[in-house]
Amino acid sequence: MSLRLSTSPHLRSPHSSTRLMLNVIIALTPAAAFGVYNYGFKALMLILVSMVSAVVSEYLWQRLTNRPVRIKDCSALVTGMILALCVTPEAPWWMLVVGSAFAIIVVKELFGGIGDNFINPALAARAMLLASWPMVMTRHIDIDGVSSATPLAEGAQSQFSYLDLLIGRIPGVIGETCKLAIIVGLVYLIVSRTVTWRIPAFTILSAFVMAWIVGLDPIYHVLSGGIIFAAAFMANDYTTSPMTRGAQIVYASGIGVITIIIRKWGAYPEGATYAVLFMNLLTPLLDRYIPHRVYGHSKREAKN
Amino acid sequence: MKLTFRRGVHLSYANKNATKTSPIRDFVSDEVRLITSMHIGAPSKPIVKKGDKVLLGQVIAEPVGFLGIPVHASVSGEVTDVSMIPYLGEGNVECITIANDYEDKWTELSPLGDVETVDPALIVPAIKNAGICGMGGASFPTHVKLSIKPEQKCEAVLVNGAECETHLTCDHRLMLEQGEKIIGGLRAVMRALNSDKGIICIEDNKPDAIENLKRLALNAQGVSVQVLKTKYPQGGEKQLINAVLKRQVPFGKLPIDVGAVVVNVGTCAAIYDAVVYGRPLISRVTTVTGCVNRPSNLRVRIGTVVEDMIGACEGFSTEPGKIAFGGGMTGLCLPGTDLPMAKSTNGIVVYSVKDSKSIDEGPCIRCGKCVAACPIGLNPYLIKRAADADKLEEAKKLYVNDCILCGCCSYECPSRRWLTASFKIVKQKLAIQAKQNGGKG
Amino acid sequence: MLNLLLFMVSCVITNNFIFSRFLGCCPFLGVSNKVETAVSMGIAVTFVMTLASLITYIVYHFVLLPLSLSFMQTIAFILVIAALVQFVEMFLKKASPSLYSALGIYLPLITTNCAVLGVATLNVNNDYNLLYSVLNGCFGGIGFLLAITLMAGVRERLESSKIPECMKGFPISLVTAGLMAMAFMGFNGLVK
Amino acid sequence: MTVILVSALTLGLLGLIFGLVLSYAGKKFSVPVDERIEKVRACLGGANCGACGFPGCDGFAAAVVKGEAPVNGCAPAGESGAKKIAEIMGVTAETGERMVARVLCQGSAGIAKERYLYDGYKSCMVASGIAGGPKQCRFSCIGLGDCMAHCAFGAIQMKNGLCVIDEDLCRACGECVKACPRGVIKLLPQRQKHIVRCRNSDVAREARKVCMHACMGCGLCKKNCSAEAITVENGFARIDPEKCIGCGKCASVCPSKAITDSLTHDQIS
Amino acid sequence: MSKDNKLSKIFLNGVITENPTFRLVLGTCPTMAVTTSALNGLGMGAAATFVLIGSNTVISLLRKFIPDRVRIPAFIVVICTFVTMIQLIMQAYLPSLYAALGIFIPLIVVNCIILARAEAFASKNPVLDSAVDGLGMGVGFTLALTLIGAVRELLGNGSLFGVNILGESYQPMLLAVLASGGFLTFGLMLGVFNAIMNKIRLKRIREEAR
Repeated sequence: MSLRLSTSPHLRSPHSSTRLMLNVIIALTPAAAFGVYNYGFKALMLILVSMVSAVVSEYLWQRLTNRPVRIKDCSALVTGMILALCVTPEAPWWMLVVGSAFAIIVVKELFGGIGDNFINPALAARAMLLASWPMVMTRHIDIDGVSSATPLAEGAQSQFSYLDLLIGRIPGVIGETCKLAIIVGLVYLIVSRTVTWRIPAFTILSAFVMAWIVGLDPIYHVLSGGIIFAAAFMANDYTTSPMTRGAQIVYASGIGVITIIIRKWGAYPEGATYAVLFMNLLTPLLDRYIPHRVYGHSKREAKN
Repeated sequence: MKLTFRRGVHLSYANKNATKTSPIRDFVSDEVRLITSMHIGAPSKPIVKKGDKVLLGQVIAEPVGFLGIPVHASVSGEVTDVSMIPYLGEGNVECITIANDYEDKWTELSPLGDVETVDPALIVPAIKNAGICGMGGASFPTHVKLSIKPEQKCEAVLVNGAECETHLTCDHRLMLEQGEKIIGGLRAVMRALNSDKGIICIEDNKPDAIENLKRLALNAQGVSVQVLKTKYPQGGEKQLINAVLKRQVPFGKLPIDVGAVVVNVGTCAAIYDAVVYGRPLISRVTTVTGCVNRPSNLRVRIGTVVEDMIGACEGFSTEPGKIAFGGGMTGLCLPGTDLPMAKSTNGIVVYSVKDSKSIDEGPCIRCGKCVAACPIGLNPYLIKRAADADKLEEAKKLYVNDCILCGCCSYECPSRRWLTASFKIVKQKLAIQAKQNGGKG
Repeated sequence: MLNLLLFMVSCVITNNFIFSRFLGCCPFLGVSNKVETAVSMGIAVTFVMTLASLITYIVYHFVLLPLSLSFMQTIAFILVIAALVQFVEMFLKKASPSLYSALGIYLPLITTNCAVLGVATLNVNNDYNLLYSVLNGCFGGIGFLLAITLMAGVRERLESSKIPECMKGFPISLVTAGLMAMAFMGFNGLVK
Repeated sequence: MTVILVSALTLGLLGLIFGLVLSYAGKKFSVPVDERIEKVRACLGGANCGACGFPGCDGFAAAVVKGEAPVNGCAPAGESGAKKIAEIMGVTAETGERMVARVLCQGSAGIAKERYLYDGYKSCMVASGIAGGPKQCRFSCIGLGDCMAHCAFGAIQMKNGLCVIDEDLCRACGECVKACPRGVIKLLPQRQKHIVRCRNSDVAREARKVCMHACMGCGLCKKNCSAEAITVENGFARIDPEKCIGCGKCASVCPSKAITDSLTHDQIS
Repeated sequence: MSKDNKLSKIFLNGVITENPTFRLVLGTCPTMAVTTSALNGLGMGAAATFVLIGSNTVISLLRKFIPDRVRIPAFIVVICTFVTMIQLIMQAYLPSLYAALGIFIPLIVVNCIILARAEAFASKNPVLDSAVDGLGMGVGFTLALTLIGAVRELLGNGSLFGVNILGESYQPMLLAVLASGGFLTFGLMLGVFNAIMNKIRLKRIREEAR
């Protein structure tokens, strides 16, 4: 009877990495489904292409540099899906292949695989695509195919009622239009304890308050553009968001504030992408300098 | 009003149902092996040799050093062997084997009479002579915990009935069946420390035990029952004090410095026996559960061999994969079933082959669940990063010495990484380093 | 007043010295492996750039222009900066050794730093007046400080990641800087 | 013509003023400096480029003198600079014969008997603390790769539970010797052909029980060694590398094949 | 060892074994800023080579007369004169290239390669060796810059030295020409270069040990 011995603890929680990533994919499906319903088969094809090319590029890289192949933990699927949801349905398919390859290989694997990248791969790829092919990425079409300005564009303020914004009867990218679907996904994530509620809540709250301070119509600005999608899926990406409570609050409020600053004074209509990217740079510093209070130590001592 | 401490972990399956309802069964085997290092502190020195006849409760090993406590014969019979045997740790430990003659003849005892009338000054020496140490798994000598400096005032004595570990139900059964002994033992401790408040803390997953003790506490002066929310590691000293008294034990200090003393339920019962009947600690209740045909709570003599105890539960139900002392979160694995149990063994869990295979470690995805789980407020991610890079100084600056090795971070980790084991090694290395630098390190 | 504020913000974030003007990359890549050293380096650079812009402005407008020696501009600036740094270093080493051990040791590193000479030359090319050139120097330095601190925070975290063998050291720092530049790109419309 | 005159004049004037200021400052604020730092500073690139990660050349020179920086840390100085600095610092080049790390144990999965199946945190130090380690022999290599983790040159691999060292890549830095909780790895001269790959000091019957290739301290090798290179102390034999002439008689005569011919033994694939 | 063999060794050392951009990673500021097109890279490389050769020769000529204490300022003055010379020449004859390179021409003065070679090599070796070393380093630098410029131009607007190669269907990836593209391209190429060098070095160690 050769017994097996191991270090403690001998039980583990049911949440495994794969389980968590699958939860995120489930949370993304309502937004994706609405996108496909809205923009037809082309959107579905784009999402599939992006997910497949993400997994293939991760497999190839891990195989070439003979590292343990970890496509089973579906993190590449999540990145591919999020990237597909931030692209307009008119985008050519090769652009998504290049985007997801960039996201997986340059932003994630080059830094050491899952857990070691310092910015959100999907977001970095979206910024890269926006910077490389600005014309293609900003050509938005209406639901019935007429190209028109998004709610955030200049002077498009009065055209859309709040309900339109909520339901998503507005031109825009595949996944970010229907806010209701995103919120349903977010609620699922919080209920299944995959993410903490802190980051999405404070992002939207700080965006709301900042918009009010700066004089924009807060409800309109929170409901339009990518702020809710970013708060739900991009800001609370595990690897790039801070871990301690205080740091998460500062991180999330920073995202909200910077999004509104970029929208008010910046050149890009959509600020959320760059706000999250910028706050990702701050995460290592936030993690280190806003620690939890250690049991039995005074506050001052905890920050030595 | 249900209290609890900050953070910690909700264990998704407590595996307590198998033995929650089975009453305590007595079991005496025909041989006991008493090891001399059953407590924190220097191992005791045996004073018997092969062939001696010993009576039940006779001292067979003298205490050594400040933390030392005596070892008593848990059966009457003949000493068959005094030798070194391999045990759970790295080196071997000294062990006294006694063959049982089933006469159970006590040596002469010195009972002190009723708990309420006994002279408080005699209680702590009686506890020391009875060889009582923490029975919740810490095995810290109780007489040292209770001997407090005159200027220190103990506001409240907390009886730890939390039993937050998985699989274990020995405290639960004890609270149901021997409530008076627990309250008696608590009264003895309160009078020894002349503290006027005694709180029995029980988690809300043991409602019957709460009812029983509330009823018994009515006619005990200054004793009350506090219900706690079920959460792991509520049973930890620091966490219990934080939950009940809302205070934090400063680093490097003892609970008495914040006016509290925490005693395990089993220890209270043992104190009652020692004070009222003058009996030393010779037996304890242990839960034997997992893949055994009849999982049960056995009252066994200290030093009974695991093989006999599993025999008492009618053997393995399936092929065992892993056997561990203690519960699922802090259990220590056994290399074989020929090892004896000790004073602090509150459970023996037999895992099936499927359950015992630990899932292989994935890379850290920085999800922060370990940071959210740590009851001490440490950052396991940063400490593990410093530990992997062998930066002991940095780990020390991240308060790794505060880690109570409860296992919450490893439990919560979705990549199944070994965090607790890595912190245990860092703490050992830091201790060695500190000893080498002559304490100034 | 508003465009002064906008000018300051543009110097720090929009056309940041590292990420959009590529000035001062050598020390940026070399010294940014620990946050403490990076912050000290950043403060030292800010201090010297402000001082350098002030003095080069004076030298340029009151010495070179009247004597129409503007083509001597580069060599004069270099001499001024080298002397200035040398003087500050000696003064610091004597006056406060503690400050010297924290900031002073970086001063020789700054003489050959492209950012300092860069800011002086830019001030001349864009013919800023005194206030603007000093602001350009000071807030350019703060932009450098911000960039190098962020970089140090990220690189400290990269020490524990499993970077492929061939990417260790400079290549991974460059890719990190590239991705950070992308994050800064979001602000490039900030100054209308 | 005047332009050249004027420019030379102003430059000279400027240079003069700054020269004066600097020389005055040089004297007034002079601070003693260790002359070795000056010498090391002289052979560096001098560009204060910061590529070495230290604050400029002075910072690097000070670090080298204090011993915190590698001698070849300055890239612009190249190989020649590194050699010169080495001489200044008195770091002698690798004298004496080439040492290499060797594993004094052959207890791989099939050979050493297993005490239990270890399934916990992959670290030799942890496993050796759990019930005496996964292998019954107390002196054996635990095989969980603490040494591999500390080898900066990738010279160590784990082959079914036993550490194998690739002698080409090994630089004898000694990190693996420090990392092994049981001290199984020793630095031995590469020239030595035959080594006793066991350190089991238990009595012969015990040793034989736990491992097929355990050295029982029987002394047969000692009797057959014509060069008296072998001594048997606390239970196992040791071959003195100076006296050993590499005849191989001891390896052939050893009953439990504890002595191996290192040339064939350690080549990986 | 014959004279020219030694010279060719110094030259090759500058180009391959100690290539300033890929091996020593010096002078990174101009490397990334200027290489938006192959032509610019070539221009910058040529300017730097000219300054390198000039300053190395002059410095090794004067190395006996410059007092050691004032060594660095003297070197800077020599380098600066050559930089000003090249600046004026380019302003006169190649105005378009001068406009493209912009502020980076005067910045050659603080370029780490030139000062490093001057201090480490030119001030200690005879004139001819220093000149050849300057040439080697310059050529190495130019090659590296042109290579990076070519890659970025190919990606950035599908052309090479201005000649359109990838045809109309190719939608240029503007990122390569932007600032972050500079960092990324240089970093990735450095990584590829390191990978190749590591393989060669590993093979050489195996042979040596045999």
